[in-house]
Amino acid sequence: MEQVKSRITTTHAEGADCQVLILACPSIAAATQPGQFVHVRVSESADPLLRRPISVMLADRQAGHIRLLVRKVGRGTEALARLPAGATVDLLGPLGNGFPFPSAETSGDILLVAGGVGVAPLVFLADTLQTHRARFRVCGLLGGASDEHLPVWTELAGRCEEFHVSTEDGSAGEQGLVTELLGEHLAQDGTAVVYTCGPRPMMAAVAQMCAEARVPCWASLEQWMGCGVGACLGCVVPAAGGDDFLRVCKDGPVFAAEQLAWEALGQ
Amino acid sequence: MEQVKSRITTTHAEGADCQVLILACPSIAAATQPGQFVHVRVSESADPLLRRPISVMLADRQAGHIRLLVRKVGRGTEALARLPAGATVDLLGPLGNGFPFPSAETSGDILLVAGGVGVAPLVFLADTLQTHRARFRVCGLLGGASDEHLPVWTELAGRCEEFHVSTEDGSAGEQGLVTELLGEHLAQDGTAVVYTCGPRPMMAAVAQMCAEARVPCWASLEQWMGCGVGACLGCVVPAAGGDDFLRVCKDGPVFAAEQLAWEALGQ
Amino acid sequence: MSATVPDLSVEIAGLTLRNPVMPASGTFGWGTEYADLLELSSLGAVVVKATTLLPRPGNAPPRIVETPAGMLNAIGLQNPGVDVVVREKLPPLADCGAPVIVNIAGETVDDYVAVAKRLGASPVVSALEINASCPNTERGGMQFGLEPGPLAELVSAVRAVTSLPLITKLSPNVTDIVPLARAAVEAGTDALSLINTLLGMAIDTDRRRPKLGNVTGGLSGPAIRPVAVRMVWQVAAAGLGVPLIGMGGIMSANDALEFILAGATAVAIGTATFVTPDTCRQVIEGLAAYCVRNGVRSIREIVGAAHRP
Amino acid sequence: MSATVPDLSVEIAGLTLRNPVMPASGTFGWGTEYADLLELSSLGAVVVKATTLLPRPGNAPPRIVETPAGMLNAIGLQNPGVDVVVREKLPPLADCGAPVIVNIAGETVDDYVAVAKRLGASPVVSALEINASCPNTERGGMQFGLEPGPLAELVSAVRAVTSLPLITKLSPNVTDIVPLARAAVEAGTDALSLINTLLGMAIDTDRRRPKLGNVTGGLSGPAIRPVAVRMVWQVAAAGLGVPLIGMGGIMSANDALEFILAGATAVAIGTATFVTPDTCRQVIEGLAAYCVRNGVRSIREIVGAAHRP
Ligand SMILES: Cc1cc2nc3c(=O)[nH]c(=O)nc-3n(C[C@H](O)[C@H](O)[C@H](O)COP(=O)(O)OP(=O)(O)OC[C@H]3O[C@@H](n4cnc5c(N)ncnc54)[C@H](O)[C@@H]3O)c2cc1C
Ligand SMILES: Cc1cc2nc3c(=O)[nH]c(=O)nc-3n(C[C@H](O)[C@H](O)[C@H](O)COP(=O)(O)OP(=O)(O)OC[C@H]3O[C@@H](n4cnc5c(N)ncnc54)[C@H](O)[C@@H]3O)c2cc1C
Ligand SMILES: Cc1cc2nc3c(=O)[nH]c(=O)nc-3n(C[C@H](O)[C@H](O)[C@H](O)COP(=O)(O)O)c2cc1C
Ligand SMILES: Cc1cc2nc3c(=O)[nH]c(=O)nc-3n(C[C@H](O)[C@H](O)[C@H](O)COP(=O)(O)O)c2cc1C
Ligand code: FES
Ligand code: FES
Repeated sequence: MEQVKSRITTTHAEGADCQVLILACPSIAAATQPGQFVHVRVSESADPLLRRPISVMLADRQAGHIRLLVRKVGRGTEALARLPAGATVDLLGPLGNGFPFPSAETSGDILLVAGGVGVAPLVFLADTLQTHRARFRVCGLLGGASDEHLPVWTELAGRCEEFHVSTEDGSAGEQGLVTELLGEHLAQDGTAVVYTCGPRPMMAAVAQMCAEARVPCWASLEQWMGCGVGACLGCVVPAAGGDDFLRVCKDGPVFAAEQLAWEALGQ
Repeated sequence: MEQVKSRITTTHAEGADCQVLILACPSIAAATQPGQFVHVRVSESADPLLRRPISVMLADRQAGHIRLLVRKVGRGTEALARLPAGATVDLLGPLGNGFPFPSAETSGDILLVAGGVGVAPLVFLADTLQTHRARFRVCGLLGGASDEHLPVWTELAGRCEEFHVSTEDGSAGEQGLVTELLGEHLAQDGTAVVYTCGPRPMMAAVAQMCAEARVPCWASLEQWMGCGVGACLGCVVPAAGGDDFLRVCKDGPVFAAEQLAWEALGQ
Repeated sequence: MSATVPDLSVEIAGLTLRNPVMPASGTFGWGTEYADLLELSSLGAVVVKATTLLPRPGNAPPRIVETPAGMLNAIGLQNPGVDVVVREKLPPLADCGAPVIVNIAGETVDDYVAVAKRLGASPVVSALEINASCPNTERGGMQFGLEPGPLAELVSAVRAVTSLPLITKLSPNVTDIVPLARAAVEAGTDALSLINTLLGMAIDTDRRRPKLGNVTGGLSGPAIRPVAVRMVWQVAAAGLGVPLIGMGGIMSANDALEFILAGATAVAIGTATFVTPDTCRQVIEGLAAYCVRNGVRSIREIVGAAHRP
Repeated sequence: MSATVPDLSVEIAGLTLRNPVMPASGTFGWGTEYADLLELSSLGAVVVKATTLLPRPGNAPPRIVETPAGMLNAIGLQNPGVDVVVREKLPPLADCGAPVIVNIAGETVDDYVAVAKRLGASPVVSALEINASCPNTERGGMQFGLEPGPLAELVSAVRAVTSLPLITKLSPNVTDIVPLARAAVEAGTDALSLINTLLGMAIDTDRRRPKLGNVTGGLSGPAIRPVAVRMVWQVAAAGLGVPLIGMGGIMSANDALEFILAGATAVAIGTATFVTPDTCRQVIEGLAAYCVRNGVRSIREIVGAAHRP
C-alpha cells in the first residue's frame, strides 16, 4: 500500500454517466490484483473531506498505468470525472483483498455477473483469467438499465469466451435482469464458480441463486469508507450467523457469499 | 447590486504574485464606480465558504468587461488566480460607496498614493478622472517591496500626468517608502486632495501626513467580510471619536481619513 | 401524476407563514439590505437583527473569521437600540408582504421585558424571538440559555408583557437541550428556534493571539449542521407540543429537508445568505420540487417524518 | 540565524514524548494498519482504539457519513475485548519505538477498573486514556463525561488500581467543560485529552430516515476545530496544572499550533489520517519548521502563548 500522486494521462466519457480515467502510477499498477481498489482524494479542500474508493478496472504493468471506471453519482465522483488530462490525483492503494483465483483444477464455466459500473473489477478479473486459463471457460453476464448503462461492456466481452447482455428496457441484449441470464446459465450444469459485482439487491439475488445451485459465489461489496485500510471500522457489513461485522476495505471488498448476512445488508 | 455568473475572457500573471482577470459582466461593468468592489465566490464547495471582496480595477462599459487585479495571499485568491479563461465566476456587485469625485472647482494636484495591490481601485479612479478633468493634475505615487511588487504600474502611470515609484530595495524608482514620495509632494504646495489604498500602516501614515498638511485624504480600507452588503456587521472598523464602528462594505470601503480611529485600526 | 402546486404553508406560534423558510436573525440585517436580490414577500417571514433596550456599539473587530465549512462571528449585538429600531428600522418593512419577527436580547430580564413592551406597540412586528443564546457578549443572553431556571424566568416575564406570538431561541452550548426546551415551553413560549451558534475560537499562529477581537465567537454554517439536526431531532422526540424552527448550516433545500424530517415545522437560513443571497428562494423552490417529486401535498405531512420507522 | 534543531519533546503524564504529535484513539486502529505509510517510531506516542472488558461487535452499519468538512461516526466501540487486546493486539507494538497509550471504555465503573487492571499487567502499555466521552453507545462512557460527580468517581476508581500514567478524555457535549476538567484532575488524572466528538446526526431525505444505523454519531474533522480550540483555551485558562492533549479537526501543523498556542502540550490527529495517512509526520515537520522560522528553541516555550497579551 502506498500513497502516490498520479497523473491522468487520458480521460473520456463512457455511456450515460461514466468516465474512464487512465492514471500513471507504476507502483500501484505493478501491485494491484483484480478486485482491489484505490482510495482517491477528490478535492484538496475540506469539503468533500473523505477519499472515495474506486475499483481498479485494469492495470497495465508494462505501461505503469491503471484504468478506473467512475460513475458520476455525487460530488466526489463528479469532481473526479471533470478532471482534465494532465491533472494530478492523490491515490492510496492498492487496498482490499481482491478476488481469489480459481484453483488450477477448476474446470467448467467461470461466470462473471456484473451490474452497471460493477463491471469494472470483473474486467480486470477476466483479463487476468485470460493469462491463467486452464480448463475453464470465462463467461460474462452484464446487466444495466439501458444500452446507455452498460459502461465498457466491450472490455468485458473481449475477455470472455461467452458474453451476454441484458437491459431492463430491452435496448440491448435480452430484456430483463441479469439474474435471469444467470438463471438460464445455472440451469445448465457446468458452472464452476460465480464472481459478481453490482447493486446490492442484484448481488443478493445472485448469492441466493448460487446457494441454491450449490455453486461457489464471490461478491464484491461497497460500503461508505473512512480510512480504507482497516483502521476505523467504519465500512463494515454484517457477517453471517451472529452479530459480528466484516470490514469491506480490509476483510473485503470481496467476500464469499456465505460470509455475509445478506438479509441484513439493506440497500 | 446584482449576483451574476461571469465568464473569464482572459487571465494573465502579473509581477511576483498577482493575476489580472478580465470578466464579462455587462451589468456590473455599466454600474460600477471607482472604489467599488465585487464580492467573489471562490469555490463551489463549503470550504472555503465565504466570498472574497476584490476591487474593480477598470470597467469597460462598451465591452461589458471588468478587470480585477488579484494578489495571491491565501486559498481563495489562489483559486481565483488559477481559473482558466472560459471559466465562470459568481460575482455579487457592485458593492461599497466608491471614491467621491473632486468637485468641479478643485484645482491643483490630485494625489493617488498606492501600495502594492492597492493600486487597483486607484487605476479606475485615475481613468475616470481623465474624462472628468478640469483644472487639476493627477499625480500617481506607487510603492512596493521591489520591482516585482508593482503590479500593473503602467496602467496607473499611463493615466497620470505625473508618476513616481518607490521600492524598498531600490530595484525600481526611488529607494524607500511611498510615504517619502508623498512627503516631498506635500512639502510643495498645491496638493488639493489625496486618495490612498494600500497596507494599513501605509495608509495610516498617509492619513497623518495629510492631516498635518491639512489636505483632505480618502482611504480605501480592507476588512474580512461576511455578507458584503451591510447586513451582518462583520466588517467594521472603529470610527473616530467614541466607540462606534463603520462597515467597510457599505459605509466604505472609502472613508475620509478623519472618519476613522487610525490608532485603533491595527494591522 | 397531477402537477398540483404543493401547499408549503405552515403555522408557527399562531402565525400562518406562506412557506416555512425565513432568514436567521443577524444575517439579514434590517430586512432591506438584500431587497435587491430577494423578494421579501416571497419569504415565510422576515427576521431582523437582535434588538436591545439601549444602543450597543458591538465588539471590537475583527468580528468574523472563516473556518472549515463555517465562520465564527462576534458581532456583539450591535444595534441602535429599540427606540431607533421602532422609529427607523421597522417602518420600511411595514408593507413587505411577510410577517416580521424581531429578535430581542438584553443583559437582564428587565431589559428583555422593556424591549418586548416597546416592540409590542409597533404595528409592524408580527412576533418576537427571544435570543437566549447569544454567545458574543459578556451578558448578552447566553447565560439565560444555559439553565432551565433562568430561562423559564426570562420567558415567563416576556410572556407576561406581550400578546405577540413568542419564539424562544435556544443555545446549542448545553449538555442536554431538552430540559431547556421544556422550560421555555412551560413558561409559555409558542415556538422554539434552534440552534444559535456554537461557541468557538480561532488563533492567529503568526501573531499568537486569538483572531477575533472578542477572543471567542459563534460558529455557524454547514460545519454545525449535524449538531443542529441532532438537537431538532432530540427536541422533536420530546414531544413538547410547540413548533420548531430549525437552523444551522442550511445551504440547500435538501439541507432544509433534513431539519423538517427531523421535526422542524420551519427553517431559517443564516450564513448561506452571505454566500448565495437568494438561498431562501432556492430552498423554497427546492421544497416545492421535493413535494411534487414525492407526491407530498402539504409540507406539513413530512414534519418529523424521520421519526416514523 | 543558526539552524539548531528545535526541541519538540514534551512531557505528558510523566511520559517523555519525542514530539507532541500522536494519532487520536479509534482513528489509528491497533497501530499497525498505517505502518506501511508512517514510521511509528517517529510519533510522540501511538494511541490505540477503545478497549472494553468484553468483546463488543459495535453498531449496525452504516457507521460513517460524510458531512461538510467533517464526518459522523457511530462505530460503537467495536473491539475484541481486553483479553484479546492484551494477547494479540498489543504485542506487535512492543518494539514500535513510541509509548503506547490504550484508550479504555466501559458501561460501569467496574468495567473500566477491570480493563485498567488487565492493561496494567501488559508491559507494552505506557499510559491509559479513559474514554469518558464516547457518544456512540447507549452506555459507552459518555454518561460519565457529562457530570463532574460521576466523572470524578470513575477517574478515582481507575486511579486506585493503576500506577500507569492516566489521561482522561473529555466530551465536548457539555455546557461548561471546566468543572469536568477540574473534577478529573482532582480525582487524580495526570493529563486531559480534549475533545472527543460532538454529537450529531444526518438524515437521508430520500429514505426519510437517519443515515447512520445508530441514528446519532460523533462529529469529527475540521468542522469542529473552532469548538475544540475554544475548549482547550477554556481549560488552559482555568490553570488546573495538568498537561492537555488537544484534538479535533487538526489537518496541518498550523492547526496543531492553534491548539498548542491555546494551551495544549500535545496534539492528536484523528480524521485527518483518513484523508492523508501521513498527517502526523507532516505536522511534526511543520512544527519543527515553525520553531526554526520563529526562533523557538523548544516547543514547550509556546504552549499557551496565545493567553499572554
Ligand atoms: C470497494 C469499492 C469499490 C468501488 N468501485 C467503484 C468503481 O469502480 N466505480 C465507481 O463509479 N464507483 C465505485 N465505488 C462506489 C464509489 O466509491 C461511490 O460511488 C462514491 O464514493 C460516491 O461518492 P460521491 O461523492 O460521488 O457521492 P456522494 O455525494 O458522497 O454520495 C452519493 C449518494 O450516496 C449517499 N450516501 C452518502 N453516504 C452514505 C452512507 N453512509 N450511507 C448511505 N448512503 C450514503 C448520498 O446521500 C448520495 O445520495 C466503489 C465503492 C467501493 C466501496
Ligand atoms: C473592499 C476590498 C477590496 C479589495 N480589493 C482587492 C483587490 O483588488 N485585489 C486583491 O488582491 N485583494 C483585494 N482585497 C483583499 C482580498 O479580499 C483578500 O486578500 C482575500 O479575501 C484573501 O482571501 P484568501 O482566501 O486568498 O486568503 P485567506 O487564506 O482567507 O487569508 C489570508 C491571510 O489573512 C488571514 N486572515 C483571515 N481572516 C482574518 C481575519 N478575520 N482577521 C485577520 N486576518 C485574517 C489569514 O490567516 C491569512 O494569513 C480587498 C479587500 C477588500 C475588503
Ligand atoms: C453574523 C451573524 C450574526 C448573528 N446575529 C444573531 C442575532 O443577532 N440574534 C440571534 O438570535 N442569532 C444571531 N445569529 C445566529 C443565526 O441567527 C443562526 O442561529 C446561526 O447563524 C445558525 O444558522 P446558520 O448556520 O444558517 O448561519 C447570527 C449569526 C451570524 C453568522
Ligand atoms: C472513526 C472514529 C472512531 C473513534 N473512536 C474513538 C475511540 O474508540 N475512543 C475515543 O476516545 N475516541 C474515539 N474517536 C474520537 C477521536 O479520537 C477524536 O477525539 C475525534 O475524532 C476528534 O479528532 P479529529 O477531528 O482529529 O478526528 C473516534 C473518532 C473517529 C472519527
Ligand atoms: S474504511 Fe476504515 S475500516 Fe474500512
Ligand atoms: S460584510 Fe456584512 S456588514 Fe459588511
